[in-house]
Amino acid sequence: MRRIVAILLLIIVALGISLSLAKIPFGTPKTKVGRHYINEGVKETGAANIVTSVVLSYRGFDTLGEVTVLFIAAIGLGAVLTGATEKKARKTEPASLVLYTGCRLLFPLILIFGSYIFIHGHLTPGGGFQGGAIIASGFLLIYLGCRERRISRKASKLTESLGGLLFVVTGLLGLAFGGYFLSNFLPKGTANELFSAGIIPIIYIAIGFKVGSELASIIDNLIEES
Amino acid sequence: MVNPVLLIAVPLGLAFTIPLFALFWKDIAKYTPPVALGFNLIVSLLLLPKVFENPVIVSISGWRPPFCINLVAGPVGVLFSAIIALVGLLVSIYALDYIKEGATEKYHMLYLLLLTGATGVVLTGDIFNLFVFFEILCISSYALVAYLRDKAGIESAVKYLIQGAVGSSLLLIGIGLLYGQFGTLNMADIAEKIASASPIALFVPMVLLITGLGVEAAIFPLNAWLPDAHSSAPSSISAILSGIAIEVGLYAVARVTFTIFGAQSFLLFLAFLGIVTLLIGEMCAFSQNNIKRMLAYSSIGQIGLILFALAIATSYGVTGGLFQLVSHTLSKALLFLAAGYMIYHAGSLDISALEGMGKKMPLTCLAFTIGVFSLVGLPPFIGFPSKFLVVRAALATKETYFCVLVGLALLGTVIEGAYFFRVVQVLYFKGGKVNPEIKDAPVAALIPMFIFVLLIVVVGIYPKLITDVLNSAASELLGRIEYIKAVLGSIL
Amino acid sequence: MIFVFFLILLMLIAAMAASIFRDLISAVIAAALVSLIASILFYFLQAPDVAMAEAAIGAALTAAIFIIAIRRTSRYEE
Amino acid sequence: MSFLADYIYYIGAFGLILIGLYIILVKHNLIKVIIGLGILDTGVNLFLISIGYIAKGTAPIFSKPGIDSEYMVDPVPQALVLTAIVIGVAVLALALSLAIRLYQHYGTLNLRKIREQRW
Repeated sequence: MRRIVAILLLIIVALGISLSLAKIPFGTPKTKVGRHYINEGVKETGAANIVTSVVLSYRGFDTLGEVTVLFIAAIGLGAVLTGATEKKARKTEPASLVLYTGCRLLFPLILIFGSYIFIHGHLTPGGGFQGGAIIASGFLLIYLGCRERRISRKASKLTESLGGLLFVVTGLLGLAFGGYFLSNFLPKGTANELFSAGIIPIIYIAIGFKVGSELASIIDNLIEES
Repeated sequence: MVNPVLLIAVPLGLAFTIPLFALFWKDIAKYTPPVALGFNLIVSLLLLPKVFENPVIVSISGWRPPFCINLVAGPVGVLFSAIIALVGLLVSIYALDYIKEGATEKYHMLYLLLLTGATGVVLTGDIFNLFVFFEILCISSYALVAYLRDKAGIESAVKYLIQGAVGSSLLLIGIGLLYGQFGTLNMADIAEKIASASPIALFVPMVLLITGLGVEAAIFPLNAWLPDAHSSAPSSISAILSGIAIEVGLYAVARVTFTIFGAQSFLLFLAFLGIVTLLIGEMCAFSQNNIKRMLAYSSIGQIGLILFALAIATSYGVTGGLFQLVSHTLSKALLFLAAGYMIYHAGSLDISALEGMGKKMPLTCLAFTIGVFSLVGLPPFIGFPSKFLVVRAALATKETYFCVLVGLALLGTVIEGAYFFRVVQVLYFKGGKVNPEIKDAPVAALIPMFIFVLLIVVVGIYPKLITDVLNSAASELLGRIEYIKAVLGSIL
Repeated sequence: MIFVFFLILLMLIAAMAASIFRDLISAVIAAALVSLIASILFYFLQAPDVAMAEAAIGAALTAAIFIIAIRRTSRYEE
Repeated sequence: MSFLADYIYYIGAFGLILIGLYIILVKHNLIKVIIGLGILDTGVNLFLISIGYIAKGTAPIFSKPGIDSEYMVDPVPQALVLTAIVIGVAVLALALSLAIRLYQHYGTLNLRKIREQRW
């Protein structure tokens, strides 16, 4: 019964959406805003990666909101799981020596790779979110391979807080010096160089640290069994 | 000049600093929300006289409006942000003493972020940005509903989260369809181009957007989560959810229908939905024994009335709807705050457990009673002029359809009066055996409650105080052309 | 073109498998496969940034937190 | 056949959306429902990206000077999807923590059996 109603509902949704999709043919250029970003983006923001310039400059406010959403999820998860540890402690076998050593060797490499990704966000594909996620997966590796190790809660809170603060303060400095929140008040340099694009790399580094520590603390809160 | 972006940036920044300073001083989390919201209240009140003539448009990161996100601080936005800051400030003072258990530091952070999200929704002029702030609002309310971590709280948070997440996915599909057709995300820009599109292709995105936003606004078939979530959250959060969150959802629905789509033909249907929502809410509330559930169902009823008034779409109607919205916010927040301490002392959510409370907690019960009178719509309180305005607006259309519907709305009000007076009767005229050790609520809770009472009485006696603001807000919501001109013509 | 066709077919089959499997771990793996193929499709659609984000966040981290959560609850769907 | 070739990405995206909605509507196990939410998110993201695609397009990155910008794909949907992915993972993480708590209270994840609250 439930299944039939669900399928009927889905058919209605599918029909409706396909009706309106007929107006949006696949593969044809249709936008004026996106065109403007492609034509003027490099000149206006100094970032070679147009997606980065859209994410951090033209639509930077969305990104601030997005970082906040992740922050909320990390806090909310902590609030929901406070004191949720099971009574019976699971017996955990230590990982084998190969795994242990491998994880410890890989961990710094992963960190370096993640930082590379978010430092070069304005030049190559990638950026704060991707780099942060890679760093968090490094921490996940440590949790799985070297089970007795834990990241320090204090350090992760500190990174989260400082990362977010750096973002907001950069925005407010833009308001003070450039007249608009998040306006690019630093010299833009030449495109395709590491030190270019003004505040964009700074914000991406802040986001990288913040996202990395938030995802790591989400994993930490979920995995906690000691 | 005061920049509206401060209304969002400063509370966000303060919320981010809480974990940092909490390392040195634990209690700072508690005092940050009142400070941030007090700041917001001051900024909104400073902005209010400026926006009467022309809305203040600020762009983020300094490009021209269609190419960047812009904030539109018109009368509607500033009115809403002032209400959010005012109610949030009072409830956060109440929470200083009320929230004792659990991870209190996290509670205060989530609380501040919830209100920041609400402020962002009402100020932004970009449809995707509205989605992002909507998610901030929703996700922090999922977490706060589950804050007490008891059976009921977790269960209702799960229901709320699933329905809310599906709703926001639908919203995102709708935004995608709009972007595919018009190639822009700015609301004014979409509104300008929408005349050139075919109605069939517009209908689907409109339904998707209204469905997605309607989950949070608790319009009839989408409100199954509301009574559970509002009744099992901590009382201070119930006050915010009933007083702020659903109103912000309604604002978004109104903005989408009036400004983006300018949909005239859809309004009759919305008015009908509003009345159905009203009747269902009031009838369910009538049969409740649990006081917080009763208040939650009554919120559904009030939302229906506001939706009906907004859907009349005349200047009178929208003014009446906004007035009713303000009056519901103040009264319902007061009711939940008062009920919080009554439940705390009675030790049970049952209405029958409140017998004889009127003698033991005179001040709290007085505040509760005034809230009830105002919500039902008795004169000298704010509920009277607002309901009066709604009825007058419906009759002024001189259409039988609206006149019949407003008759049904009055029927709903009668039901509302019946169940609320039953509670008042239990409070004062039933002398059950009451625990003699019950004391009145602490001062930190009584002060915000009586500020609410003061506002309700003063505005009720002298409604002229806010009708000017409401009038210009209504003309902003209805004046689609002016909105488009103001946003696209400004190069600030 | 044929390759894209095949990938999308595989993705839809994996999504159906995620709905059918009674063992939740298998269902999570199927869902991760959906994300992974979606990230390849993002790459074909000339969105390398999104492809990276989907691979790192959607496929890897999401699957990991799902598995952690399943370990703390029950593994089989009743 | 050309119809399929033109709309194959849309079909994939809406297939995922419909399967996700189906899982959410029909399944009783909470973790299964959350998996459905994840699939729904992926479908929406794929849909947004395919809106921005241009036939024979290139990625919107000026990695070396002198790249033709005529056929660059639209960067805006990509920025939107980056945001949507992160929001999606935030919702999933919160939902899973609620699932863990729910299991501790009731000993089951079957939503049919968890009915404390009624109308």
